[in-house]
Amino acid sequence: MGQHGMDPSAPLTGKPSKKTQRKLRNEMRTQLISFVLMIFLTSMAFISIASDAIPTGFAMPFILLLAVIQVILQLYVFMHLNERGNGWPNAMIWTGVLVAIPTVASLMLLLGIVKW
Amino acid sequence: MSNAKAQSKSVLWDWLTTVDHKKIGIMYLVAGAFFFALGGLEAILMRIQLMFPEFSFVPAQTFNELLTMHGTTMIFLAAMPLLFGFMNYIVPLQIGARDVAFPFLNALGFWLFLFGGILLNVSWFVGGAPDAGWTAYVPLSSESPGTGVDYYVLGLQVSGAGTLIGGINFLVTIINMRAPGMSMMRMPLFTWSTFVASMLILFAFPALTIGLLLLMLERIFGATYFAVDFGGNVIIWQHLFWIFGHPEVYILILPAFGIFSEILSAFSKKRLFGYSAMVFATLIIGFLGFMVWAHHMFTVGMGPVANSIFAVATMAIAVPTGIKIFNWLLTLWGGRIQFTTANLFALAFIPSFTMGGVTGVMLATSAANYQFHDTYFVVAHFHYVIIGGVVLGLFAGAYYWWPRIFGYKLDETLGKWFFWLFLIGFHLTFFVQHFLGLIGMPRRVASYLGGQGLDTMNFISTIGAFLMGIAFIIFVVSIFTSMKNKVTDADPWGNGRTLEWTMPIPTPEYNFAQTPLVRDVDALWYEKYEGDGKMKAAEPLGDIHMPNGSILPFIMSLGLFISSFGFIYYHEGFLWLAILGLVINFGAMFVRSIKEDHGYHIPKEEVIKGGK
Amino acid sequence: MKYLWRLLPFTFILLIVGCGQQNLSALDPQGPVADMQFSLIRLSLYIMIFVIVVVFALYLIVLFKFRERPGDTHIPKQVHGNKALEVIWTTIPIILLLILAIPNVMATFELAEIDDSEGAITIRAHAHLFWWEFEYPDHDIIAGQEMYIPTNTRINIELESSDVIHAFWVPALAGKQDNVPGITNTMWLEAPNEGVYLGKCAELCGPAHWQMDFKVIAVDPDTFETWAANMAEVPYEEGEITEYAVEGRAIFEANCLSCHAIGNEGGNFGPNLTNFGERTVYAGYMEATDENLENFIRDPQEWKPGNNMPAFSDMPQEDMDALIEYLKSLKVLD
Amino acid sequence: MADQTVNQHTLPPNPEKATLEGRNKFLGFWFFLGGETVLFASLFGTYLGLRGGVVSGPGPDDLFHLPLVFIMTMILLTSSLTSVFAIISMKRGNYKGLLVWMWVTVALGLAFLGLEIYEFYEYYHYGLGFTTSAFASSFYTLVGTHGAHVAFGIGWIVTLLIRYRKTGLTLTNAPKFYVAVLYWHFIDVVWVFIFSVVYLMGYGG
Repeated sequence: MGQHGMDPSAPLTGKPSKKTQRKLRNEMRTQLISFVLMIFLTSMAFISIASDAIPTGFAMPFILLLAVIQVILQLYVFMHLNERGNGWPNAMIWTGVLVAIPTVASLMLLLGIVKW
Repeated sequence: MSNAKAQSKSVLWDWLTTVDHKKIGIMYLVAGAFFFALGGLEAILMRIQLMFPEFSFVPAQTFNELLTMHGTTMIFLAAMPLLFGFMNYIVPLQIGARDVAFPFLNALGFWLFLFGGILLNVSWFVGGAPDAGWTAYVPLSSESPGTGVDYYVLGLQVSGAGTLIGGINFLVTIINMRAPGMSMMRMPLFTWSTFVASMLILFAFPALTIGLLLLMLERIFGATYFAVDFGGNVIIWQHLFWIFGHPEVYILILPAFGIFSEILSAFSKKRLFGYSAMVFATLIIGFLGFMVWAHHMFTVGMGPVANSIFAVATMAIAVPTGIKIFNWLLTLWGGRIQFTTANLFALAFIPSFTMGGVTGVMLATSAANYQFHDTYFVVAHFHYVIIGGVVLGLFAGAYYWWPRIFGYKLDETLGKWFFWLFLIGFHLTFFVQHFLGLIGMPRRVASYLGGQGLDTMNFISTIGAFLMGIAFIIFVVSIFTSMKNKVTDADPWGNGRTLEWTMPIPTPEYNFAQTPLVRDVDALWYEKYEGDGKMKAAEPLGDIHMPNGSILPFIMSLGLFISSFGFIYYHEGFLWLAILGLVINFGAMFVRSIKEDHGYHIPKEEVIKGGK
Repeated sequence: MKYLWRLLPFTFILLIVGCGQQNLSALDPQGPVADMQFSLIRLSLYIMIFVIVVVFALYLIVLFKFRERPGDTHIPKQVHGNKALEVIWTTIPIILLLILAIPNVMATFELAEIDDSEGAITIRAHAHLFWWEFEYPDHDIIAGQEMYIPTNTRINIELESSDVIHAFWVPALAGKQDNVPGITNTMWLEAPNEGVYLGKCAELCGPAHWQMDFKVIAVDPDTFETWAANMAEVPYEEGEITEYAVEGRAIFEANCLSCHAIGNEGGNFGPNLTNFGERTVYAGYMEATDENLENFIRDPQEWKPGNNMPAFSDMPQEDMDALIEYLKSLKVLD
Repeated sequence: MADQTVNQHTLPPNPEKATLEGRNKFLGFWFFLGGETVLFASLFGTYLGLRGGVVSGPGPDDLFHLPLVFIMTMILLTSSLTSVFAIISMKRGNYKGLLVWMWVTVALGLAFLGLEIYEFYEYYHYGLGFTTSAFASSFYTLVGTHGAHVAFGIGWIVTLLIRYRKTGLTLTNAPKFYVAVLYWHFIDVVWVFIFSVVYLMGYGG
């Protein structure tokens, strides 16, 4: 199984390559931007409810949309789902979402109180 | 780094600490067979009670406990573990791997299942087994007196955690551990169906986990999700249960489909017809399996739109299933069919399962379902699917892989007796139950009145159950009487097509001395007819890295087992026991986490010696 | 020969209609709802028999034609598959399913329709451990265990439960719907012919689940009106029944009335007994004999485990006899 | 090459995926998160189905104190960012940075957990016991399960930090830290939905 003759508990030394360093610098910037964006979106959602300025009928789908955007930022920026070679994690998370949607919908709606 | 191979240990300690997928597979098979016999005994007791109208062989309460335990045992403790046994043993061999991705977790999964199963059955001896059906509908289950349902909740929670771990393990193994050349579209069908079934486990079991958690909190800690007077709703449980429960059916049947694909192909000496269509159909069935659960709830009053949607979605499953049936028939077409016992079971599956499948479409017809629902028609349907599909698959797989796993062939003469008695018994038991349901017999009844036209068919059904019981005894006897039929040839059937038939028998603990190079679907068959009959090696001979055994999986499971008793007897002041058990569990987890364990190596010289 | 094949499904149906009791079997429908369901069952059965015939025919050909003969070492051609065949056996099932799905969706909606038009009667079927209460809001009466309905009248049924989930099933008249605590479900049925139709609880509800039978009794509309009017009041005044029964009535009032109502008088924790004398089974499943009745009153748990009636094991024999005499005198229809 | 041991390795670009074991862990953990998605969906569904069942107990708009929850959200979001910094440090070969940022993450997690306990304590004293109503039970179960995840995550990360405080970055511990951080992000993802669906929507409608 791979690394025979290598001690996996030996410390890793040295600096990353120039290319990796450049990549990491860019990544740092992206992460910070998306963090600011997340803070902004959360605040928007908060304000739209707390200030009573926006009618409820609009606020509900609005904050849900903001939540979805945030989650995508988390998954794709913080958790690196956008990177190459992450096909399987992507497949699994989205299958999870695909199962989650009817689960939530049926538990909300199909409880026998309202007949659909 | 420790390269010293663990010294000779006692046999018991070896099995308690093993992380070898083959030994774990065997333990799954043994434990699963035990629970299968137990569930079968429960079924026979129920059939005796129903042999005559108003018979009083067992009291109604005991009957309800029997029916609950029969269903729960057969699904969670027999069918699934037996399939897990084959998956564990065979899948790494089929993909050319030396082990699974997480050997430690593999052992943990097994011990969790076993302790969960034992926990569930302890209930018989301490005040009564669960009595609310394997579906445990609230409020019958949430208000059921005694501790029976508490055992159900915690037993399934513990064993369910084991199943989830097993599922993730198979997924990663199949994705990351395939031998060079073994692309996804070259994987044997059994591996494919294991993969899809594992996905279903991954996404279905969390719903059960939550359902059981809610039921536990409701029963033991007074939560009010299902208490109508406190604003609760009883349909929530049914959704959670069936969001898990329906995919569960496919978790059982898909691996069985995989087994049939292997066996029908091997014993007709033909490549599986329409390989990619079969893979695609498996995926579609897996997907649709998640979108149809509410067809179990047509009568709870969701409304006509919901019922219609779920009815049509359910019917759609018949299409990929039909594709599979026809592909199997066309695999046989033009072949040279050998009637070994393994193949007899596989051949008997086709008509039996078709009959179970068509009643499935009938049940999906929502408006007619109002007549079928919760009657013996349903009982007949799912036994046709589960026995005609899963159980026949398990027996077929047992006969097929027995020489690989245990080093000897099961006796073919006894095997044929077993097959015919079992098949006849099966159809005798369940065919008449379709009509029993239609003429007015609800399911889960502890008895029935005479003079309503139900007597004769119930009697016939019980006779069939006896036949199945006798057949199973013959099988058990043949396991012991066949031990002299030793085999050493790597490919004892002579028809082997896939990689599990390429290493010597008994299988070396490292499986493959050299990782094989795969050049086509049915890798071995390809080498037999296009190459020199031997697998090409993808790596030079060298030392082989192996994981160390560990007792921690056993201790972690034991911790949860102990903890469960603390929860069940929470109101008798046993909270400390629950905490103690969790401390044991988390303590073992902690030890595992801080103790680095890099395994050991089997030196090249020993590998060469083992190959001889 | 071809002709015979076409007859097969019909003989099959005849065969299965042959079994089962007329007032119980779903295969011998006695009203429009069960009719609709039976026709769907037949339609699905025909389609499925067609599928089975095709599969079995192929299967038998394969089994006989392609078995390995002794000494045959020939290796068959390794066929990969066939696109055209795959398309065929994908398309044909889809068409077959559509033939079934469309009428099914129509029937599903028709069965869910609530039609309150003139003449329809609403009955609230309330399930308990382990007995049935039938409330007639239009007539302001409550009946236990037996649901009287007028013939040729649309009966809208509202299903409720006071404890666990039960299911209301009268196979010969209509398929089941569940009685779910906290939820009201609706269904409807109609009986063109007078008769007694057997009903059963179809959802596991406890140890006595199998004994939770009831009856739907269809009578002509005039008789129904008489029945409903008489059910509203205590049927016999003193002087109309034997002295012995009057004695029994006192015992009933002392012991039973708090749970079992007569007319609109008394509690509703147990079945209403106004027309008890007309019952042909006791406790939902026992033959109507004095001995059974006495046994049940003395030890209800023995005969219907898990039910909520207290035992009257110590009741003196003469009181018991008088009580039974009174109960049997409770009639509303003659 | 029988048994010669290399005692140092040069830093690969993705140390968490440099070994097969690491790749297995990475993939297995993502799958686990896929399952967790359904787990939380079941709890969300249950909560949404039962949130109207307040009977005589207090309901969402009597209880929820949005500014507090907003602060909690900010804390958890920030902890997500600090754990990202930890991983970037790891990839730069800066082990000390990894440890420091992970400790910061733990501290923020503890602050979140403390506020959540305070919040539950307040609700309890306002009359919302676990068994008060179906709304109460489902609310405490959903938010409490998330809280339990946070607590478990803190325990996990602290164990790693103590165990590996002196070893330096290795091929064994890199995947462990990486996976723990994935878990931490997922907890944040779930919280975003709890904040929106439970608190904001509970307050607004």
